[in-house]
Amino acid sequence: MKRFAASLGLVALLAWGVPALAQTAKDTLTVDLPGDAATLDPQVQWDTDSYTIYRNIFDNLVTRDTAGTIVPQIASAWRNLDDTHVEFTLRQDVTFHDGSKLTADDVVFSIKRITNPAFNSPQLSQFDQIADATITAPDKVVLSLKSPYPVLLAQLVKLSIVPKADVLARGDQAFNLKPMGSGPYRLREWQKGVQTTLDANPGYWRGAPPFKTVIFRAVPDGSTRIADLKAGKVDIVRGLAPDDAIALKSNAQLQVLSVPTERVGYLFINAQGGPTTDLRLRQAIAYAIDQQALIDALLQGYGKKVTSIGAEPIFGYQPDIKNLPYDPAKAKALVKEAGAEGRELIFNTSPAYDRRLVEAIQQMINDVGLKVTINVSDQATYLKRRQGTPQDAGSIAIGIWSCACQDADGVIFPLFRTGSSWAKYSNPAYDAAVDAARSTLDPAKRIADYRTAYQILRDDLPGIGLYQAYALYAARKELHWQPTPNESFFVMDMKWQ
Amino acid sequence: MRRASIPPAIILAMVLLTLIVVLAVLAGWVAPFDPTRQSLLLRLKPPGTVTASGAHYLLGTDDLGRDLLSRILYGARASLSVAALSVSASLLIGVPVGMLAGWCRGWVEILLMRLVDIMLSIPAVLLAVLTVAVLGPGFFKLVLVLGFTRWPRYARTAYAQTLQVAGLPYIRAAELAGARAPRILLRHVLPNIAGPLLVVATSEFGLMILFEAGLSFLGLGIQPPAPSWGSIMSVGRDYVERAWWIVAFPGAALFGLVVCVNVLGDWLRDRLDPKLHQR
Amino acid sequence: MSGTGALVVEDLAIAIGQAAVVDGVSFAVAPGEVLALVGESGCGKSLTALALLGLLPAAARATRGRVMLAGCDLLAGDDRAWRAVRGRLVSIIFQEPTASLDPLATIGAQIAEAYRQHHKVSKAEALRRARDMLVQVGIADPDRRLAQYPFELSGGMCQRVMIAIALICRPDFLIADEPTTALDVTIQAQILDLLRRLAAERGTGIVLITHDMGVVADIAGRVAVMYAGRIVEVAPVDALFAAPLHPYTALLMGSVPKPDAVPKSHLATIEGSVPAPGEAGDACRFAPRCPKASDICRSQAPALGTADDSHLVACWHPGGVMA
Amino acid sequence: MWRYAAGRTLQALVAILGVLTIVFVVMRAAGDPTLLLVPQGASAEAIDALRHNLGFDRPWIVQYAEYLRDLARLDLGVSVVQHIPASDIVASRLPYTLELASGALLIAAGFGIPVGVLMATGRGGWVAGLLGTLVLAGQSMPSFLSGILLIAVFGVVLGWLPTSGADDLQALVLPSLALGALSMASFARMTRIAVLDELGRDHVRAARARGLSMTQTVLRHVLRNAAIPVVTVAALEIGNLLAGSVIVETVFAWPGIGQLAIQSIEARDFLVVQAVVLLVSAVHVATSLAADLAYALIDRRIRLAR
Repeated sequence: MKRFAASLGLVALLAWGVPALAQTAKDTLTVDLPGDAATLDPQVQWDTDSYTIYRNIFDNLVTRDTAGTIVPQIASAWRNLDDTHVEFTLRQDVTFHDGSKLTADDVVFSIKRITNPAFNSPQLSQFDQIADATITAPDKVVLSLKSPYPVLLAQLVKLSIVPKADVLARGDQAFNLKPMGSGPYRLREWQKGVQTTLDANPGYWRGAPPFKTVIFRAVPDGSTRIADLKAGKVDIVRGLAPDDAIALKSNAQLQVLSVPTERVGYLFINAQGGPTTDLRLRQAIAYAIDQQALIDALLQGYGKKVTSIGAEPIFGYQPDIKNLPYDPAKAKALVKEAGAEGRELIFNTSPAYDRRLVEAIQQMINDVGLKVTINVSDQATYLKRRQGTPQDAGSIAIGIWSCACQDADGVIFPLFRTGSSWAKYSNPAYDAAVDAARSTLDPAKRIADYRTAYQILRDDLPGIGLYQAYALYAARKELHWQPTPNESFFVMDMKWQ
Repeated sequence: MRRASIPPAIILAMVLLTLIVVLAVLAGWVAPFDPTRQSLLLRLKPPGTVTASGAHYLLGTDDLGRDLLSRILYGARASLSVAALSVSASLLIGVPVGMLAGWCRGWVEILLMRLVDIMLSIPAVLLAVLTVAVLGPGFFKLVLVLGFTRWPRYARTAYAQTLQVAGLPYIRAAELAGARAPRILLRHVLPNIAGPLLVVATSEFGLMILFEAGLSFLGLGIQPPAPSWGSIMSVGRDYVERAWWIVAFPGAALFGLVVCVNVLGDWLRDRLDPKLHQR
Repeated sequence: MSGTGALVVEDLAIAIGQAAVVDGVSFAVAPGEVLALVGESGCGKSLTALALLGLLPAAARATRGRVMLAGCDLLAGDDRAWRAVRGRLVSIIFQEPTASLDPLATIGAQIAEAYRQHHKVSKAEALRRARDMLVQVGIADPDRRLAQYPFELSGGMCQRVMIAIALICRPDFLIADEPTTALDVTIQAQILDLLRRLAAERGTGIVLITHDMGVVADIAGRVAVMYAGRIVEVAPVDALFAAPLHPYTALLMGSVPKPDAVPKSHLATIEGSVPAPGEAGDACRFAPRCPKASDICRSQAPALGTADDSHLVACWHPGGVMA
Repeated sequence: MWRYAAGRTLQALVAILGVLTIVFVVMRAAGDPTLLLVPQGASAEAIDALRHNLGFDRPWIVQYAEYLRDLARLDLGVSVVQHIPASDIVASRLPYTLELASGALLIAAGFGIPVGVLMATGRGGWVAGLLGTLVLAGQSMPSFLSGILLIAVFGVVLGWLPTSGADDLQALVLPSLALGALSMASFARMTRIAVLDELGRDHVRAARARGLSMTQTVLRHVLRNAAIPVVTVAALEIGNLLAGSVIVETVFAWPGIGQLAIQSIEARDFLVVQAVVLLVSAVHVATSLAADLAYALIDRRIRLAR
């Protein structure tokens, strides 16, 4: 006992003796993420932790600036040859980390690799409208599409360019473990499950990266991430709860970085199974929910009221098509009218969704005379149910949606189009509208189509938009960075002062 | 010697335990509020808060503005019944299996004890998470899962003890006298192996509450909004700095319960242990 | 002989909880004398033996009386005082020799430990003495035995080892608590012989606790008979065997076969049972089972009184032989 | 003895196969990973195509047969999530798990055993009572709570120890404490019983009769004998510590098997889960086998002696 205390003291002394790192020249940026990258091959995994890391290693064909506009990256310019052919002009001054030049060959290889069904990329669905890619000049690549595809560029924001020669020489598995790209950082070491260390690519074509080294650590527990930040172990953490953000505001050394994103919180209401097939009950639920109370009390203001399932950064969003207002009396009347007092509604959810939101919504709906039963399972089971048959999907569920494409086509199309695995709803008029919006390149016509679609959704209520989610990061005061609506994490855009 | 007086510490433990159980049973009458009633304007209020309308939150409120005292009282009900039921379920499965294996020997022993090995070597948390995924959540499913994953510990203890006891002369005598195996096991073996089983069961009692808490932390315990001590604490840990009371009170209650149950378990074991009374 | 004089027990009482299980026991053992303490199991003789070394189990405690050795009352001493006595002035050997040895320590280590506990010597020196001791208790091949573990030895061998441990510091007194009960007959004789020589040659005073009158007849000089926590009769062995004065003794004797019969014998069943401690009240504790019990027996306990110079008895109706 | 050992080993292998089969079935029943792999907006056809390509639409029995065939070739398969052989993934986590398990065992035994001895020998003493209560406190706090409190106190406020990670030995201290605290009480109670048992034996009284003090007796004769049952249970605890550390590993961002297991289950990364279970059950069955064999050996000696 005594001896243990003594050794504990010794350990403490040792820790004390290590001098605090001087803050003058910041060489290393340390980042806490909720998880480790599943893969570093940018074409086989699409989860936030993975792409947060690997997009610093690779360049994409096009990218978005801080304002959200699509801007050149590897492609310096592009033009539509016709409705189904787009020509990209490529930069000629980009090299991979091994010094080899990034060519049109690499771009075509990257597109063909990810669109090859046998490659089994889970991202295939983001690019499956691409029929072919051909080199028409040393610096020109033409993509041919299966049909007119208005969100092509928005999807290409997610296309990283991989080096053909290297991938073919080493094979997919080796490339995944030690990937090489053309981005601002190169991989130094990937300790699986622990952390990923990146070194600056000094010859990067956009200029020298701001930190010599970047370390991404995998810290699953939010409270621990905050402790890391407070203890000075890390400089920035991703995945902050609103309550924690409030608590951190009083800390003089730290700051909360936030931005409204294209991500929208919504309530799914099953129109094809269970008691909510009755439109009156769907309306009652819509009247029962006090959006503003949820945002004020639970999101602490880190959320913005939306009028439908969409948000400002999303193309096609219609702020003037309003949700039904908060009106519990009307909701009660509707429940009564439907003869559904005390009817049980299953509320499927998973630990991935904020438990407090779920419980608060439960209470709001219970208050108007229905009986909501919460059913928590892990994410895989939740998805299986939610995307299963209308009978299994439960009556209501929360979703936090982002297509990372800032277009209604990536939001309400998969959510409500007949035949989509998420949709527990079918309306031919709606289908026609979203189909039309998907197959024309004319923005004005698309807007008109989405107007129609959103109007139908407001009337049929297969779901209700709740709030526009904010991206929340906590960081040291010295870090200067403006987070973006598409939740990208480019170290290149950061500064330390 | 047989009627040694009960030490004051034991009496204290008994009184405390009874108090906790009674409060849990009477939660519906004792609790000042509906434990699931939220008030988003009254989130994270400290103990002793009195609202303008005169509502008194003795132990403060949680992150959805629910009365903490009421939640702890109702939570006691959930936590205690999860623990009691799952320990009983484990005992009901594990003890017969262990005794049978220890008594019959031969292939029965091999079969049962390998089964125990199998069950013991599946990490309990994994099995619990998977089973919740397959069966869906729910109070009785939770109890079933816990009982089903923990019975091998009882089986192992019962087995080892039965092996020892089965060799004792008077058991052999009873067997020779023509008593049937079930009767011998029930009348002669069971009382002799009860002490060690009691220790396992009382240890497990607290662990089961923690286990449910762990599942709550992973989001798979007692279904919200129903409270359990574990779920209250797993919420409260996110507010340790801002609202210490959310973890402090259920934590103290759990500590008291675990100490009482363990102390009583040890004491009962000592009383049941024939060896401590010889000499 | 270091000459500490006799080991004297005066008015010893031991209680477990509220119940007095040993009540007012007095006796003395002189150097070189073998005193047998006899009685049925449960009469308190083993507890008395343990009390002589301050080794009563946790539940029991001495409530009254003195254990005098060399002018000191051992019962008044603390644990440190007891430790100085145990093994050096008074030693004890138990009924179960195999269980009384640590199964995970070698024989040599356990004997040497006993010596080193009271003498500042090296391990090697202690082991040399342990080896001598093994020879003295009649163990062949002592060097091999020293390195062996208890499970490798027979019961009789273990008891010899126990005796070696008990005697290595040359104590003045040895308490032998049923030392031969667990052993078979031939071994029993050898062990008794060893004890007898010990008393005769070294002058060790021995308190031999037994319920076996055959053993008593074999080696005891004097006998104290215990019944339900009290001494009911004390006499030289010849006198006792010739004319037991207490009805209980007589019954015990009656149950003893003649010396030339099978030596290992037990008490005959005596009708009735021993009263539970504390149950007897003021009455003579043997009264419920006594064929001669009268009113006074049932209302007042008899004191231990002198029958003749060396013969003491606690009975209202001493003497005579039962029909 | 050899026959017994060989028979037991065979049984152990069958047991491991049993574990794998159970987990295989339960995992498949819990659903496949396709939905977790695709981006949110993937179409139903794209999902079905990926599921088909990954082979998860085949009958379980076919998948099981394939798994067994690969297992027989000592091939544990490639993770569908990480695209790396499952055996590599598990192997990379193993050192961390072993470190944490040993650290926790050290804490649990280091505190639990002495307290257990004190509780057994100094029965009724208030010091023993206090220590016993403290040890029980470890068993009455969920590790997600004790973990974050340890981090807050020693990591943030005092700044003595790292708040998370597995960089060095200092980082091992807090997770070991949090994990070890859970088993501390088991060790204490087990030790208490074993020591009480041993104290009741004749050879302890005999040792006291030689003039040994209580302390000497406990140190020289009681502990060694009481160690046998304690070590047996400790062997069982190791299996527990290997996989029972899910929450502690999560809280401290400790990259061990437990965290890997839960993440792989949540990701329905079948082959990694199977590999973890294979490892854990192998360790578990091996320790239980070793304990049984040791017992069989020791038992003969003890039985002869007692």
